Amino acid sequence: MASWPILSFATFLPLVGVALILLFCRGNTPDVLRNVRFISLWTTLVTFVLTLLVWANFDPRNPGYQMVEKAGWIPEFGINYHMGVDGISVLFVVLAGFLMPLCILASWESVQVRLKEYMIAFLALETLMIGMFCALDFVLFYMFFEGVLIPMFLIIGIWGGPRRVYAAFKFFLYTLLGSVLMLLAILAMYYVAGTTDIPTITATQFPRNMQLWLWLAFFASFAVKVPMWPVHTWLPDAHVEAPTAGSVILAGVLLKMGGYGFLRFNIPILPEATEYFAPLIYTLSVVAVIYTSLVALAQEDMKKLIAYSSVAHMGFVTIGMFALNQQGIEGSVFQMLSHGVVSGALFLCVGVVYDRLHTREIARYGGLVKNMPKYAVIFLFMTMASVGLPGTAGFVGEFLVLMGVFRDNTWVAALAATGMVLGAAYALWLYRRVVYGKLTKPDVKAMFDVTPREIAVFLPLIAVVLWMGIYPSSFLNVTSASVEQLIQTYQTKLAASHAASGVSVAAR
Amino acid sequence: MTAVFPDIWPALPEIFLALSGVALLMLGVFRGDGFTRPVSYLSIVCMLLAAVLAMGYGSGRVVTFNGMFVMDAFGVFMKVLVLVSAAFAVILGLGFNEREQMARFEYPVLMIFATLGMLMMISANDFISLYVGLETQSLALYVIAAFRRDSAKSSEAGLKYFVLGSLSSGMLLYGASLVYGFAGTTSFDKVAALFAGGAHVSPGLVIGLVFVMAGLAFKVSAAPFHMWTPDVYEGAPTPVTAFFAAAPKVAAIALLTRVVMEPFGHLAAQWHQVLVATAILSMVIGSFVAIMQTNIKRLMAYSSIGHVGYALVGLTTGTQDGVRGVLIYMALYIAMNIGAFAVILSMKAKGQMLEEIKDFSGLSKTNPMLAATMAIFMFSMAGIPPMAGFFGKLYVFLAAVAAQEYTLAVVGVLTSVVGAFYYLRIIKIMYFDEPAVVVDKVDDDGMTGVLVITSLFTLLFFVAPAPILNGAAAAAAALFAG
Amino acid sequence: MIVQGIAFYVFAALLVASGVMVISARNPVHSVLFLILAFFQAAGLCLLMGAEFIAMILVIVYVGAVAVLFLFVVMMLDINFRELRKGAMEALPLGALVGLILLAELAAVLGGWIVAPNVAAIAGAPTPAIDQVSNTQALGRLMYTQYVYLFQASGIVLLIAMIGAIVLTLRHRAGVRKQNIGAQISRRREEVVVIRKVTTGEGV
Amino acid sequence: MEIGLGHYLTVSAIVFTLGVLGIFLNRKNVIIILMSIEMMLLAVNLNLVAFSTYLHDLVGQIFAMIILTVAAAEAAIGLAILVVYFRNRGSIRVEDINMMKG
Repeated sequence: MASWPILSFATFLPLVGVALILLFCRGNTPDVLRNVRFISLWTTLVTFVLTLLVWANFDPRNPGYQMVEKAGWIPEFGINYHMGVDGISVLFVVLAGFLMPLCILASWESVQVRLKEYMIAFLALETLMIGMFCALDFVLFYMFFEGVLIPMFLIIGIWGGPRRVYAAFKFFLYTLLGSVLMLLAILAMYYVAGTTDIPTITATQFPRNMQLWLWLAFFASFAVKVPMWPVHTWLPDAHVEAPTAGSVILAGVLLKMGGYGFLRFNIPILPEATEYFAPLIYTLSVVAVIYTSLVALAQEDMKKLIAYSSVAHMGFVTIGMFALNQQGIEGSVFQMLSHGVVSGALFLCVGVVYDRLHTREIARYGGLVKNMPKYAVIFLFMTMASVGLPGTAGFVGEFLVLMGVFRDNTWVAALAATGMVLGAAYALWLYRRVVYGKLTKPDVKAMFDVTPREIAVFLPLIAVVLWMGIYPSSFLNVTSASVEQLIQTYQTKLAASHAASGVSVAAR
Repeated sequence: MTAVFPDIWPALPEIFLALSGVALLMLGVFRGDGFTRPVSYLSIVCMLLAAVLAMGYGSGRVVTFNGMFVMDAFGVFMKVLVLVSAAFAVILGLGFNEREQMARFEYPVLMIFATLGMLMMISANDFISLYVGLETQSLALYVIAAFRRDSAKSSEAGLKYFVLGSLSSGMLLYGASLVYGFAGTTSFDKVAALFAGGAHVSPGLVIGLVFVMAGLAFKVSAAPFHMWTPDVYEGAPTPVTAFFAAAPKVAAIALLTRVVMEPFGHLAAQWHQVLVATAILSMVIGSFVAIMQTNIKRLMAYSSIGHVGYALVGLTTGTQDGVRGVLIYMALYIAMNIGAFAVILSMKAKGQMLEEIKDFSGLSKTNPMLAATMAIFMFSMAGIPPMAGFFGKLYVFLAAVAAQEYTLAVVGVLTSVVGAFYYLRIIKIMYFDEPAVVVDKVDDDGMTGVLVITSLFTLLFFVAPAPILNGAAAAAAALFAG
Repeated sequence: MIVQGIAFYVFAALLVASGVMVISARNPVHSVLFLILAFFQAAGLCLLMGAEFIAMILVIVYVGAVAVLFLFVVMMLDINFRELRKGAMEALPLGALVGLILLAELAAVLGGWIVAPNVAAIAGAPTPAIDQVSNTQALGRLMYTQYVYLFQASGIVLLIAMIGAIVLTLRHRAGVRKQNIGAQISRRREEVVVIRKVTTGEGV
Repeated sequence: MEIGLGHYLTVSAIVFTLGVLGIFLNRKNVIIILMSIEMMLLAVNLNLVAFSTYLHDLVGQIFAMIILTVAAAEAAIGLAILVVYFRNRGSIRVEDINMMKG
């Protein structure tokens, strides 16, 4: 275990980059802009190394929080600066650290206006994301969780597409509306438990009636974030209008905040309500998987299609989570990680052709395999990973989720499996329309293949996707102990309260 | 009847401020208008010195001047807030007043006297001293609102403020007279003791209570007594508006808090519903009507109505946590409010003041630092963490949840989402739109200082929030000690 | 007792009547005059209640200063009053309704006025017996001792009013000739008077 | 016919209502509004003096004196602002407000 506050370092290092940019990069000459790019890249790379160190230091056999840091923040009010990771959060920290340098690289040339502000926004975003996954205090967590809105709002609004203002407002207000309700729930818990310390609150037993309300408030926030049908409508807009790197982060990390929230708060803190509302989640998720897959089939815009596919994939995640058994939850964590990498990569694939032709309309492309063979290979690989081909990351997650759900509810499993088939349909159809076909349009003909910089972006992604697909246990090992403990907490609390209310525990 | 010389030490800040006001007045009269700047600087120094004197008071509750005047930790906290924000407001006015040919030495002198009135309000422990303090403040404020006497807008603002202000004083007085008639005393302590003894509450007293609350609601510009706010904020010279939105609001909230907690502390059942209605109305009006505004000062007026609504949510609970929330809220509110007005005062093109919201378009390109500062204040007012404004809302809503005022809390968070919309609109105009006018560089050192201090405070408050939070907690505890 | 009752009703009736006239007179000058009348009636009521000093102050301050100030302003400003009256009656029904409701509520409450029990025990300053200390003297004793805070504070209020009135309305116009007494007195004969011998037929 | 506290309170309530009513009815004429405010304060003073007599407590009269003082100051300020306003606008109509939207 590291003796130095490694989590704080990883969290706040990007802010050092912000400070460097603010202090040393004045003016707008090409030299300065190059410096801005390199400072950002190095900052994110070092942060990534730090997050890898976090992983290296992590003891997978210990299910509790590790590398815990605790310092007085507002001690008189029972609020502390409390950081730590367990098996559920540690890999998300690594994911955020991993995607960020790729995002910086992906925006290397495509972002030309207000570069400095762009990089500052991304670095601030990284701090907030990593901080959110490490926070073990509700107020701290909420600060990071909500603070993400500020840079993301600016990223969509300033560097986005033509309808960016609409998309930015929709994104901000939808998410804020959910979050403020969660804030009330947090305050109510604070009132009961007298502290905002997450481990302490997890150990607290809340009355059943209160649990239902608290659960709904948390649900309001996380369902918007995940996003679950029917509150998903902000996502396609935000994805379509955001710049490429913004979409990558949005799909890769921000959506995971919702899933992470469910795992961290709804299930262990509010078990009775979780049990009560699990059918609701199942219903909404199944609708999401099937309905959004169908909607994705009808899309004409590449990014919109991938955005809808994200909703469907996240539907799998929520289904697996609320199966409430080892396979389901591990699968959903794994699915979140793989979706983070794969959908990020898919958005980057879209970004590659968008940078050349400045359109995302599927019909404008076709026959790219002829003049962009390397791109075709990369895109094919990522499409397969998204479909869930065995040997890629997507397969493991979906398989585990289905297995977990099957043990809990056969019908849900069957319906979710239908969603998988639909997923294969739209992904492959997208690939066919973009890459195959006749290469007729002159401007498409003129497109050049991926550059070395772009390959540098994709190579690590491909490597990780393969690694996750071929040797998943290196990731599952990390999570399993904590997931086990999570389920145990859930079961014991549930049993305790059932015993208290005189209801016999029904075997799940 | 032997006269005992009263203990004057608790009133040291007031006495110091009164004497320095008179001294500065003489200085100005004998040296003429050319001496305005030194008088202004001296007035800032005097206000800050008075704040130091207030801080030096320590703690413990002392009642003096035959029960007229009370000093406690609550008073210390509020007085320091008022004095500091008043000092900032004087700084904001320096450059503006000279540009607009309204730089006259009476301005800082009147500010000092207005501030003195606020201190007296905060320390009032009797309906008579409440009234005298209130009027000391109000009379000075009426004059300050109309200070730009060659401007029709300014004098109209002064007139409106005067008419509605005196109407509210009249209502307050009528209520106070009824309370006196019922209780036979005007002293807060004795009234409180009476109700603590379980005296029967007659309808006359309730009417008196409602009148007093209505009068005070006028002063804090809470709905439905907010009508004057947008007009006065728009019409008054901008530095004056900045002042109005900060210090008097703190003083009036302090007064309202003391009145409902001390003399009427045992009548919560009677005032609770009134405050709930007022808080909800203020939050709703403050957020929805603001959306339609085109003038930034009017927008700030509605925004301030909304913020008062949030502060009242804390007061409604009637608990120590609630009062603590109110104090934290006000402290953070004035910081971002003064900052936002500093930005508005810096908005000028070719020497002309810009007051329309559309003038902010593309500010992030023409003046990135100013835009970034304004963005910080707007996010903070919207209550987005990690800005300071979030903590204000946090503690107010915490109190509401703890007191099981769920309706208020839910209405509060929902209106804060609506409010976020119009704050975001300003950010959108600054960051997403193309520049319309080229805004001049900020060339006023005092203004730059205010901008830097307030924006850093707002942005970095989360790093070390303990001093203000603990101060507020101690102040709130002082009200509940007795 | 009877005399007192009659006096009360006379004063009260006149007070209310002149109050009505204040808010409804067509000419603001009339309004001011009715206001003065109202103040006199109120002073009379105060006398009936034994508050001699307040009664006198009402007459001196309100009638002598405030009302005259009003009169002064009304006459100084050249205002088109007919135009101002326009539309006043539109609000009458609503205003009257609101007023009636307010009045009814107040009357309902005040008719059965209740005072808290054992109020006498907490009185801040019990009224001394009138045959020992006169009302004015009693007030004076309190004002300058126990209530010195209020006395000082009202001094500041008056100072603010003075500053405010001056700062708002005093204007130094350029080119206005003023009497400079110091200069006038300190002039010497040599500076201002020149003695010339004028020879006849040549002029100065 | 005994004249008691209730009689005085009723008179003062009527005067207070007249003052409020005057503000409502003469929303355009500031001078009348100022006079209405003076009437409200007069009503308050009557109330205080009545209570003071009834309770045998001089505090009410002290309060009344302070109100008188402040009311005089208030009238001075109000009229000064009115004069300034008149100089700028050539009218004392308050609702003459084209400059500021309501």
